[in-house]
Amino acid sequence: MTIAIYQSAMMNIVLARDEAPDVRTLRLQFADEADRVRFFQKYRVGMFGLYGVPGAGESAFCVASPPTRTGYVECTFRRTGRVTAAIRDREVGQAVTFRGPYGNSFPIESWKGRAIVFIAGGIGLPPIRSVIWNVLDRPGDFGPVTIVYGARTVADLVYKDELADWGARPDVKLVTAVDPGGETPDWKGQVGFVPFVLDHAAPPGAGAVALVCGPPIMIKFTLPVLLKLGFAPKDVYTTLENRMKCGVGQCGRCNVGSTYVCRDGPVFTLDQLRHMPAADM
Amino acid sequence: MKILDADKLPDLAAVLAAAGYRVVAPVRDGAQVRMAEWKPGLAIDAGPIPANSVKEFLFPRCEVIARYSLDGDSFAPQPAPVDAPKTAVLAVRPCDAAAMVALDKVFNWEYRDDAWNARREATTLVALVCAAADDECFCTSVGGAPDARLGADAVLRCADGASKFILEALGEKGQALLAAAAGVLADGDARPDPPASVPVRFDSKAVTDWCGENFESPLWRDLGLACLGCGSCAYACPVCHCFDIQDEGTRSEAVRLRNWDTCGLALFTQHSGGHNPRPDQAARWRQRVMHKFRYFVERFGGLACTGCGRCARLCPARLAISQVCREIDEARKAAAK
Amino acid sequence: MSTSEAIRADAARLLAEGRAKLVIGYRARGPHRAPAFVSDPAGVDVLIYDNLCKQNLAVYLRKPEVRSRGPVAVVAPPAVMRSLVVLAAESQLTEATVLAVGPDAYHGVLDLAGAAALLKEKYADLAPSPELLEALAKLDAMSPQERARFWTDQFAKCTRCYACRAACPLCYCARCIVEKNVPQWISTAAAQHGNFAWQIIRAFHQAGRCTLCGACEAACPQGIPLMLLNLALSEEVAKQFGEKPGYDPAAKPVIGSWKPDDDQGFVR
Amino acid sequence: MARIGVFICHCGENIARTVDCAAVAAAAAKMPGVVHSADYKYMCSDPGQQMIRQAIAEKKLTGAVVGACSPRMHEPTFRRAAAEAGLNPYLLEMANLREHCSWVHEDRAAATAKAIDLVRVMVEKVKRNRSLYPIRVPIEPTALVVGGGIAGIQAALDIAGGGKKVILVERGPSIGGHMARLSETFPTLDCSQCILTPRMVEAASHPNITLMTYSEVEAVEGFVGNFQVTIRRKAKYVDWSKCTGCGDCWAKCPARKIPSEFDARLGARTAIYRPFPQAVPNKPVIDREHCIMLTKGKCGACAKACQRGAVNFKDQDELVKVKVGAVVLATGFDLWDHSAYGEYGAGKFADVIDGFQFERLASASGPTGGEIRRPSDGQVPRTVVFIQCCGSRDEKVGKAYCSKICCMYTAKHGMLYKHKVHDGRAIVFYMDIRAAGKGYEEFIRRAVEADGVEYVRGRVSRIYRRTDGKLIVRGADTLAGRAVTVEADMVVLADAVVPRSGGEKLAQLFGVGYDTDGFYSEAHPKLRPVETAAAGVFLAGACQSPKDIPDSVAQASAAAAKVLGLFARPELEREPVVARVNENTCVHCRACIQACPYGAVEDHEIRDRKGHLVRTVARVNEGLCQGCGTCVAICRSGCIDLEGFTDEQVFSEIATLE
Repeated sequence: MTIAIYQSAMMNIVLARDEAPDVRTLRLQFADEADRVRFFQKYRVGMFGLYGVPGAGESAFCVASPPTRTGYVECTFRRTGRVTAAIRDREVGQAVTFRGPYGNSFPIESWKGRAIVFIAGGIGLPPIRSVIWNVLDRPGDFGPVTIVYGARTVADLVYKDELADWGARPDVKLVTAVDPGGETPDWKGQVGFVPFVLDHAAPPGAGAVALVCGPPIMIKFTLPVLLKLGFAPKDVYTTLENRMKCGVGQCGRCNVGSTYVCRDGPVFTLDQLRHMPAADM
Repeated sequence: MKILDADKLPDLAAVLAAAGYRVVAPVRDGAQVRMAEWKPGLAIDAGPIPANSVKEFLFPRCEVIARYSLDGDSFAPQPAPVDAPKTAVLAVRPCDAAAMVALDKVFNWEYRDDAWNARREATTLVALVCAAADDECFCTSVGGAPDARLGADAVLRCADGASKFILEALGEKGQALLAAAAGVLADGDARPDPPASVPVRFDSKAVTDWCGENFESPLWRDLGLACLGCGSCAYACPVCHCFDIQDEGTRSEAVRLRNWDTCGLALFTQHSGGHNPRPDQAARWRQRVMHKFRYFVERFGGLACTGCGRCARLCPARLAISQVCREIDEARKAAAK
Repeated sequence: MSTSEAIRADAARLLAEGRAKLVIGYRARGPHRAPAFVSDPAGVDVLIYDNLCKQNLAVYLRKPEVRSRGPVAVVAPPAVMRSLVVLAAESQLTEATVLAVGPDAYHGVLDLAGAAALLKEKYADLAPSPELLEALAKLDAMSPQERARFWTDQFAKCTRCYACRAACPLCYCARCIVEKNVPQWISTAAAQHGNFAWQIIRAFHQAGRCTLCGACEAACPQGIPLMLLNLALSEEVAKQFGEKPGYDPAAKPVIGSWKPDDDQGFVR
Repeated sequence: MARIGVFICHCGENIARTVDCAAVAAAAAKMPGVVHSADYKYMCSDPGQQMIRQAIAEKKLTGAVVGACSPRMHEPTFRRAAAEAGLNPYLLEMANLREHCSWVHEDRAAATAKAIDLVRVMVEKVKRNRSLYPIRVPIEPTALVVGGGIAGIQAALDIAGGGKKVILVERGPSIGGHMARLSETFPTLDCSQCILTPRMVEAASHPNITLMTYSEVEAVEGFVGNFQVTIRRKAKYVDWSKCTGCGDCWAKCPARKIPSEFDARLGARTAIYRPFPQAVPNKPVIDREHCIMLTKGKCGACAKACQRGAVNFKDQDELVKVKVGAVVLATGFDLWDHSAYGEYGAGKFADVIDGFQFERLASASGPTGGEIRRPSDGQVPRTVVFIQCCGSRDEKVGKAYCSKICCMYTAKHGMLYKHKVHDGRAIVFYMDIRAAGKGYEEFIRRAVEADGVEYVRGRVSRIYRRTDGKLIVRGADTLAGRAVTVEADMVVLADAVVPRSGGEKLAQLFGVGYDTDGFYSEAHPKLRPVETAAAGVFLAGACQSPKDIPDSVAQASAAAAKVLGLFARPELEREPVVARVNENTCVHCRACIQACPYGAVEDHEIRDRKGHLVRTVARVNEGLCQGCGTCVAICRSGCIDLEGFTDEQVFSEIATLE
């Protein structure tokens, strides 16, 4: 007998794409069909998984592909330490381990018909990219989509091809920006920090839903702008990325107060965060 | 009534070992008495409170949770069997036995931990009613008692002026143990000695309430000064269960390990990017107290402290959670007046 | 005036004059002694000193929480003073106010140089306890196999809680080698291989620096006789290099420096 | 993603005889990350290198491993080939299949298995290599020569002749060194001063040479190309800009009985003195230990005598900082103190003298005007015993090594004595005669055959003085197998050559190694004989090992050539194999700073944008770092890595062997 909760699925890398310096996207296919079925029975946007390389370890990050695309799982991660370096060193045709999905999800069924604004900075786009595609894959279910995405430099923007796709779609309003000094001569997007760009783009807030993900400093300055634009705190969502090991509420490191990010999160509303102690918001 | 002479604990251990139990009992090791696997010839010292808790026999400090064979860039999962030997723990303290019940909740919270459950199932806890307590004991402040039976499968109680033990089964596992030990047990009567008296040092409900309102109290800052940030308290605590998962391996094999860990260490929550949500020892001390007296209550309906006092006995800085709780309680009482 | 009273008076004065923002001393907690952090002259009454005060308070001078409070004064028996001197020699401490306590006398308020001078004058021949020396002699008398067995049994108890490290004033690395995983120097598992590596590496990292204050052994919840290990290395360093750490704030690291008259017999 | 190429060299039969190279290449092809694997008879040949270049280009390799000989042999070759193909040279590693494998094993199967391991180790390492780029350091094209003997003079003249500036530092008041004290030189017997003096004058007057006599090196900072050297100009108490060297001052000096260093204590000098008449510069200094004015506060005779007012008793030592790009150490030698030999009189017999004393007795400018007169009573000795190997080749009391020059100068001494005292007996006790040099053996033969110097093969066991002043020399003639007793009037001991006193301190300043005897260590005993382990510091003359004049001069010119070679380019390219401190985890315990033998680790202050000090850490000066790894080993928390040999790389090598 082995400990079931730590049993990982074997996933084969079918596609690998470098997004930005040290940032990489992998498309993974379940080696075992039963694992795939089990995953997609449970998977909703916002959940995360533990990706691993035996001998190096496991690392928690989001699932970046939507449940509407059931053939694979995609993840986008930045190389920061031993585990992410090991995952990054894996090539197409090789395998990684995966267990999940874990955590809660964005309640997108309750957003039907409502306008949705996605706000992301840098490597904060992957966690909400699954939601973007989920929404776009279900035409007619949701209101207008606005995407505000910024990064430090042009090179740091992830999903460059998809940004082009979204920008070309009639049902999406895309605003891309880079921090002042991060632009290239042929940069066609905006130059400025995300809160500023968002304020400028001024999507209507009342009745709409906002998803914010990015570095803490960006979130900190974005929230007042959202409130100013008329978003209700209960309609502003973000996803927390605390250090995790077990993913199942036992190892004791991801909790903020009595809230376990791995179990009760990672998706929280601004309203919830306001009632959590020292959540760095 | 099943009776055992006070000096016959090794005989009990021997007969249980012969019956196929791994026997764990308090054994003297230098200056300490420690819960350890009993081997023939070892004396059993049920007097002092053991330095370690019984936790490590159900939740080992290091355990393989997954195993892979490696070949170049490819790998394949291999079985990682759970080691759950049939075990009898003799003279486990009531505070430790109660702690295992708290851990049952953690390890079955939505996700069931097979390893914990298998070992729990295979383990018979023979509690010892405490005949004496020291000034760090505070079980009565956290809902326990020196003669509490929560979590125990059988109970040993001193009798006739510490010359005998009365052994009583509390359930099927206890009865099975008694049956296995029949050879060394006598039928008879004995007068149970009174249990130790442990004064109530604080009102745990008051602490739980206070914690709900005092996340930013200056108390934490002062505690954080004295705390060295070692893991001693957590590793000795029967309820602390935080762990780390680490991979190790060679060219041909990798194992995924579950190792004890503690919220007292700075790196415990540090993100790979450098940010740390619990940036100083004050935040980490707060987490420890809050977890035991507030968060655990909110999530599992009970405290994550059974008052064994080991954390205080072993703390290099002699910090004591009971002292902190008493101060909180007193401060709260003072504020109420 | 008793030593405790003298310490209180000096502490109150230092705090009142602003020469110290924080005095670290000892207080009673029941029959035990715990560290006391006093920042208000009115609060010095908790300070006591007696022969139960064993904890090495020098460990706190490395904590950012403590350092950020401003200048610190510390009640320092010889063991603590020696730690402070090593910290100074390793450029971890530029200044500290020392309330110097001896086993038999109170020496008043000193600076680091004063503490070093006092140590040299009065406490130059601090010797380990006879019991410890006897235990080491026993260990030395063992065959290498017996000794390996002894340490294997002892280290088997290690839970890798790192309390020894936390209690040691000289374990101040920003990132301990045991917590580095690129590369993974030491196995994280609390098992023979990693435990051995951890304990031996820690002992070697202390060799030539350890002042035998005993904080690590006192902190070990598992009762591992760490002082035996420290003493063995300490004696070896004394024998090889004639060095006794904790007396000279300008001392160079024994293991990291070279003298022309060092024994080079091992080269041949 | 790693794309590694593996290239296995047969080295003709050198590797292939013991290792199945094709099997190694085949095994390597299956290693993770390897996309190309080949073997070839001579990988270092042009076609072999071409294979590597081609594979790098065609297979887009991200790293390469060449399994061949020692990297000391061909690493530059292969790295150059990699660079030509566009691969950073530091992404190519060598697995040593020859010295580490085929040459030391016989079992083919086992050696092949080991070769595969060696290759796999390097494959794992090279996967973790990163591109490194040479470190460029500007060069200050001025050389410092320490020591004004013949070696230092020659090095200075050659460097100056090459068009570069030289600062020549000499501890004594004059340049010239020991050579100025010699009477004649072997094997030609030409006058030492006659051939030396023109060189001394040339050095003093060369526009590219700055002479700093009576000066010592005090401190050294910096690194190759950029040394900052502090030189102590000792107080001379004479303003040389005013002094004409007329000699009025020393003629009037009342302190007249100071033993002359130049005359090997056989003559006397005054307190204000120039060491010898041909001194360069030809100006006096005041010896502050013996000057009556400076010790007792009254006298001033010299000041009164000096018409130019050049004497200045208030003169002070002066510290001068100079910037130089290279250093030549030419500090020379001393004679071993034979007082350690109790059986030779423990240095107490006035007529038992050393070689320099004999030189001065034989020198026309010496205290006896060139007549051989013994020190005790000024009589001309009728029998002189010369004892070779005094202190040399004597591990117990003296030195283990052969001092190399004694055989020759003893023969010369015997000859000079016979030339001056025709009826005298010159008896040489010797162990062996080592006369390997041009014209040297002939010189010895001439001493024996033409000049009648008597050679006795054997050791002298004892010398004692009879009441009549005769020195009784007892020894053995091992060829004849009998004891020998000689009644001698004077004994000359050929004392061992030892390095100059204070040499260790100087070596430590420059980071130069020295052996147990104190001789400076060259970087490689055969292939880098004038370089030291400290980059940019070179050796000339007897400071390295006992040398005669031709050897010293030759090595000085070699050192000068090295300096000129270094100065030929405006910038220095240095191997980027240097240590780097992780400043995030450095706790600044300074262990590395204190341990670095090159002074290459420095305190570095990290400041915030407003300039406030955040913390101090250790930082490695790339120009100075020699990549030895001492700091890496000493760092307790493992926050120093050696580029090209990082902990991660080394661990990956070990891990793959598990």
